[in-house]
Amino acid sequence: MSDLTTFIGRVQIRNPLILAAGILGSTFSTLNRAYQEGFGAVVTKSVGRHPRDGHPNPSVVYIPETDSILNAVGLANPGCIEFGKELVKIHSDVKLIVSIFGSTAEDISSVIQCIENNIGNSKSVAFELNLSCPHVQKVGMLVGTDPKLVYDIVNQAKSITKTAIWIKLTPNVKDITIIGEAAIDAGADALVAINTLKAMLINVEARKPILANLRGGLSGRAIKPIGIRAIYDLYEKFGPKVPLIGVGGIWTWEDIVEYFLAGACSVQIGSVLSQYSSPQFIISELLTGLQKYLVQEGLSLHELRGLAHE
Amino acid sequence: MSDLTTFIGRVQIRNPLILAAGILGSTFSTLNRAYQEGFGAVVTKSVGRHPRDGHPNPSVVYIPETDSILNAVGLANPGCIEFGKELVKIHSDVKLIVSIFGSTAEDISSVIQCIENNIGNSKSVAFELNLSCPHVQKVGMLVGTDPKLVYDIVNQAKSITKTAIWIKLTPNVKDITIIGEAAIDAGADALVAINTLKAMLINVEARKPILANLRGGLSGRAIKPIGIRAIYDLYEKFGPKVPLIGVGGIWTWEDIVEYFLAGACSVQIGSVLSQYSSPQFIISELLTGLQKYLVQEGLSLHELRGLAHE
Amino acid sequence: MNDILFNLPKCLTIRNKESHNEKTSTLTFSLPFEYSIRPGQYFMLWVPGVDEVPISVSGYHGTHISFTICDVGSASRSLNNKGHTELIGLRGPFGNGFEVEYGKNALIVAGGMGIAPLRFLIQCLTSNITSSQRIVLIQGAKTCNDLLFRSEFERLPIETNFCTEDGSYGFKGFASTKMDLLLGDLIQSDFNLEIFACGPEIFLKKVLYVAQKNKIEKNTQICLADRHIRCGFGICGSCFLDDIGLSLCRDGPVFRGSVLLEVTDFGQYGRKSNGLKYQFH
Amino acid sequence: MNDILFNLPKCLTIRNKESHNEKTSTLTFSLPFEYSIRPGQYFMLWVPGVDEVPISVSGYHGTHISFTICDVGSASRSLNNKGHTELIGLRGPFGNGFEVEYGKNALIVAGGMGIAPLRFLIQCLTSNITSSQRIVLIQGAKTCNDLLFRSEFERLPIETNFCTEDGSYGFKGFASTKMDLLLGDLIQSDFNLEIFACGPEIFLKKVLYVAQKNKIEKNTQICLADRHIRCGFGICGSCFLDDIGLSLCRDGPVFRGSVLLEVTDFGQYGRKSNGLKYQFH
Ligand SMILES: Cc1cc2nc3c(=O)[nH]c(=O)nc-3n(C[C@H](O)[C@H](O)[C@H](O)COP(=O)(O)OP(=O)(O)OC[C@H]3O[C@@H](n4cnc5c(N)ncnc54)[C@H](O)[C@@H]3O)c2cc1C
Ligand SMILES: Cc1cc2nc3c(=O)[nH]c(=O)nc-3n(C[C@H](O)[C@H](O)[C@H](O)COP(=O)(O)OP(=O)(O)OC[C@H]3O[C@@H](n4cnc5c(N)ncnc54)[C@H](O)[C@@H]3O)c2cc1C
Ligand SMILES: Cc1cc2nc3c(=O)[nH]c(=O)nc-3n(C[C@H](O)[C@H](O)[C@H](O)COP(=O)(O)O)c2cc1C
Ligand SMILES: Cc1cc2nc3c(=O)[nH]c(=O)nc-3n(C[C@H](O)[C@H](O)[C@H](O)COP(=O)(O)O)c2cc1C
Ligand code: FES
Ligand code: FES
Repeated sequence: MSDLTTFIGRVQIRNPLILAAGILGSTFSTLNRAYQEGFGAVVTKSVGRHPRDGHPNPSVVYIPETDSILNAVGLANPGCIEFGKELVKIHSDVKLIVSIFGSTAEDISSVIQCIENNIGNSKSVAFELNLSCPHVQKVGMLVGTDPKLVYDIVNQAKSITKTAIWIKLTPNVKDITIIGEAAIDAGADALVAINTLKAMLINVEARKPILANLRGGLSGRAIKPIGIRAIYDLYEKFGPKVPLIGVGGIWTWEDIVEYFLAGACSVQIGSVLSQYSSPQFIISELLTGLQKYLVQEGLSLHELRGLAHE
Repeated sequence: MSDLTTFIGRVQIRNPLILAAGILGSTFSTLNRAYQEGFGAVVTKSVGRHPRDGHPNPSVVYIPETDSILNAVGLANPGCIEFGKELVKIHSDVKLIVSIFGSTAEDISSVIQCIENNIGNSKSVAFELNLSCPHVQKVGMLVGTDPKLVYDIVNQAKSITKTAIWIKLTPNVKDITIIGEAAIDAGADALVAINTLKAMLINVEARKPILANLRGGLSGRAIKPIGIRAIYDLYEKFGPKVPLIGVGGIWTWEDIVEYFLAGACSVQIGSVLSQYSSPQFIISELLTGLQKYLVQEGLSLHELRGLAHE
Repeated sequence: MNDILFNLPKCLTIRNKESHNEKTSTLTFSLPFEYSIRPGQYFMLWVPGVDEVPISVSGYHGTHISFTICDVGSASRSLNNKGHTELIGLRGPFGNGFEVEYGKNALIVAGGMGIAPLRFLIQCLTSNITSSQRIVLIQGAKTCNDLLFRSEFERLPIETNFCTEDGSYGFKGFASTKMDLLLGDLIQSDFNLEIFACGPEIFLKKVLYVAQKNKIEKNTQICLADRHIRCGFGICGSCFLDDIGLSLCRDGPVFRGSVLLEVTDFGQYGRKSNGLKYQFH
Repeated sequence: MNDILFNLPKCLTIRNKESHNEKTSTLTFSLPFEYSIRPGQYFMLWVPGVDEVPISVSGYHGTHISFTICDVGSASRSLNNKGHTELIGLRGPFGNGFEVEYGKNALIVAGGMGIAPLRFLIQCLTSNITSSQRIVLIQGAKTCNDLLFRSEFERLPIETNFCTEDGSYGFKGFASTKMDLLLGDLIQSDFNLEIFACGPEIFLKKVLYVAQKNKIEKNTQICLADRHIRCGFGICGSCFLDDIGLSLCRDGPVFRGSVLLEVTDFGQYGRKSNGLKYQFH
């Protein structure tokens, strides 16, 4: 058996599979359950300063042809004060990453402070700044495509907390490494790529966009080759010193290996959960496959990282 | 039977299905055959000033899980002089669009001139400027993400030819309408969206990127929701006055209707041809479905355009 | 995701529409082909331009599928106001549905709109009923006018017990109170019983209490409806029940009473679309 | 795309390697399971870091698949130099393959490396041979040393005719010349004949000429190999034949002689990887 313990900078987790932001993670119960069923760590639904109802339905639909999901949940969240109370109920052994969105450096810092005031500054192992949601105006992607703003956000966040700061990047840019660089220059502890791609579907009978928000983000199997390239590009630019977390379309253990070979040191899992009645099934499938591969190749997980660059 | 005659600005074609650039279209024989088998018009493989061998193999692979294709052909072409000779042999009734790439306004204009010198200025109905190839350095996408450069290219192209100028846009940008706007401001006659998405796949056994060029472009079913959104965004910005040609992941007649509802007035067909032993089968399937839908809805193709915006 | 007929909304026109009272009607659609759909499952019904909401299947036969909808807000109102030519999008079926053992005696307890999925269950049970089998229905509603499908049920080979809050028909009081009165007797007469219940969560809490008192919570199947549904397939997290973290949309909407005893929020707290907890009343 | 085993390259190690001469060897791999593969079909063989090239299946039995490769450049050389632990990617099978009618008499004409797919064809034909059936092979090569699989063929129930350009073995001259000499007789003796041929296009042009002279071009199946292959599934356009626009990779590589008569480039022009035409010589 290969040891699957994973380091993302200083953050140590028991295996490299992390529950992606916005998947299940709206409540303490689901985060507890997901961790209990085997994830190495769990990311919460993105939380902002104030409550947001999110977009009306349809807000999440499954595209069977390509095993993909189109969503425009619209960053629904109860605001950081209420969400802080929720997070208090998370078991102390859960490796928790709190996902945060906002439109300015102040905004985001105030959410970090609010959460830390509620849960203390040792409960979460990292804050993941979602600068990449493609379907909410003014927050999310618009923020994450401006290197100067990203620098300021990360810089200020780093100055107010000792907790690791991860930056979630959008693929909806010409060159993802430019934003990554701004984040790293400002002291980000890890980069997470990718968030969903700007997308839309139209119902031909009703002649209307399916999502109530009209536009949404594409995740799932369709986007894996885009995520792999993002991680490859980032690793090529930064080398092994910057922790990279691969996310997008992971469906099988081979996909995880692909992300590691591209340069990831950990991965996040989202849409594939739609295929299983319970996270434990997919987690054990993925970890078993990964273990077998590592043993067969005689490599540790750590050694796997970035090998496609050789 | 609904009349499928389609206008893209001044360009009239017998039906809205256009063979996409780089699919089959490297030789006069394939372009003749594709038109003969039913396409409304055919776009050539992109041609540049000088011969290019393209990238070594693997350069085109099929991804069965999502009915998609990853390619890095690398703009292989014999150069505009030789390609001009090729195009002379195209039957005079074929509605021909010549796809052109280059890195500067001069470059692209010289290719247009070279082609027109060879084939005369009435043989092709349009030039499609490929400013969007995601896997060739210095030409393609890098060009197509700079609004100023796009403006100059289109401006100069318009000044040297009376033939329509179509601009093929890349989805690998924050906001596709910015590039579209530059093109339209400079006088472009139509916008074509989308080209492929930046992508990569890695073989887990060999631990190497599959494409010889490492990086490539993703087409096929996976990218349809991204293409639909691009057309929707462009139509929202420009309204019906700018002809829009939808391309990306069209697999069924419903996909065509979706593109029309989003705002396209014509579509291009690429990767789906991998599913059929001969273009005629997919063309007749698509046209039959489209006809049936139009009759049932009591709409003309023209009336369908942009209806999802109402 | 394997047994879902429409993953993306499929738009259909209303084939038939029956009004039950000012606020409630049953819409029937014709599916493109026969499909396996279980009572307790629901569809997401999309009114383009308005909203998409979860609605239980209240009847299914051949290719005809029915939904019974009570007007409580924008989507339900516009569903009920749709004409025969307008399109409604269907996505589903979602959820687990009831576990039905044919031939077993059944006690069906409905509160208000909770009758909708139970009506489909009753259709299934009575279409396979045996001579020795007892099917007992306790249906409660505010007024006589709200006792949906009453005359239909009265024609069926089942034992009906109607209750109204205002006493305008049958027993005056809640269906759960009537259940409390009947259950002891039913169990004593060697009633090998499966209980099926649906209604507002506060009401279902009472039903579960009665079942538990009679030590029959394991044979009690309760269909919930008071959580916000977005995806329908268990991924977005908006419908989960505390503490154990079960999704209403996919793990449910039907749960065994014994499971619900561990659901701390059951009958007490719901969550708004933004995830905020609120107390039922 | 339905009958393709590996759409993306599947990397395998060489199970067995047999050298035929300084430049040619046969590599055998073990597929994960049995699959339907026809003679004339080919795979794309990928040497990571080098190139990926089309290579015909030269043998297939159970799960063991063989390729016979002549070193003409970087990819073929490195394929032949690979050891047993190194990985080679397989993508395929691609192409149409020969139409095989078992029981019918066959004349097989191979020029040089053209023997590779024909060897698999011979394996298939002889494994089902009937007592009255004649299988005649005319194999040509530069020298005796280049007559691949000669001793294997000599052990089979087929009539062999070897030809070398330098006369170092068998008939001195081209296989097409030998074919010209034999074909008249074969047809006269009421030979209900199917001709299968593979080799350099210039050579195949001669084969077709001989077949046409004997009015048997419709029963002549010719396997081509002189076009640049990228995708293998008929989409990229790099392998098409003028004028009718047939893809070698998918419509072919096997064509009836009657079809090739309409291919204006056949035996005359190929295309480089950039699409430029060049003349064969
Ligand atoms: C599994 C399930 C089955 C249901 N079956 C039926 C049925 O058969 N017949 C019936 O009349 N009703 C049923 N409901 C309830 C029905 O979904 C709501 O009444 C409906 O969503 C109201 O929407 P609205 O736009 O009309 O009201 P709104 O004005 O939008 O909201 C009124 C209330 O309806 C509820 N609601 C709104 N949107 C949703 C949503 N997306 N998910 C869950 N609740 C929501 C909330 O409690 C909200 O406060 C069911 C609910 C669930 C979860
Ligand atoms: C359908 C088909 C079946 C074939 N079967 C066999 C076989 O069984 N055994 C065998 O030894 N050879 C076979 N070939 C030929 C073989 O593909 C070439 O010899 C090989 O590609 C040479 O590659 P290289 O890198 O070694 O040489 P390079 O130095 O790259 O090129 C040498 C020559 O090989 C040809 N070539 C190179 N790349 C390709 C390509 N992608 N597609 C087509 N031709 C190419 C060109 O003519 C080129 O000029 C087949 C070709 C085709 C099209
Ligand atoms: C329903 C849904 C909700 C999501 N919500 C968030 C979110 O709140 N914050 C965020 O950073 N990403 C969010 N994402 C994006 C995912 O975290 C992830 O980046 C994306 O889905 C790609 O991974 P996948 O293909 O494995 O799903 C959401 C995705 C989905 C499908
Ligand atoms: C093998 C291949 C080669 C391509 N070559 C070109 C090209 O030369 N010029 C161009 O503008 N687009 C090229 N494209 C992109 C297509 O024209 C089209 O934009 C894209 O494939 C999306 O459409 P589809 O999903 O229908 O294939 C190529 C695509 C493929 C798959
Ligand atoms: S509605 Fe999305 S998880 Fe239940
Ligand atoms: S190799 Fe691509 S079309 Fe034949």
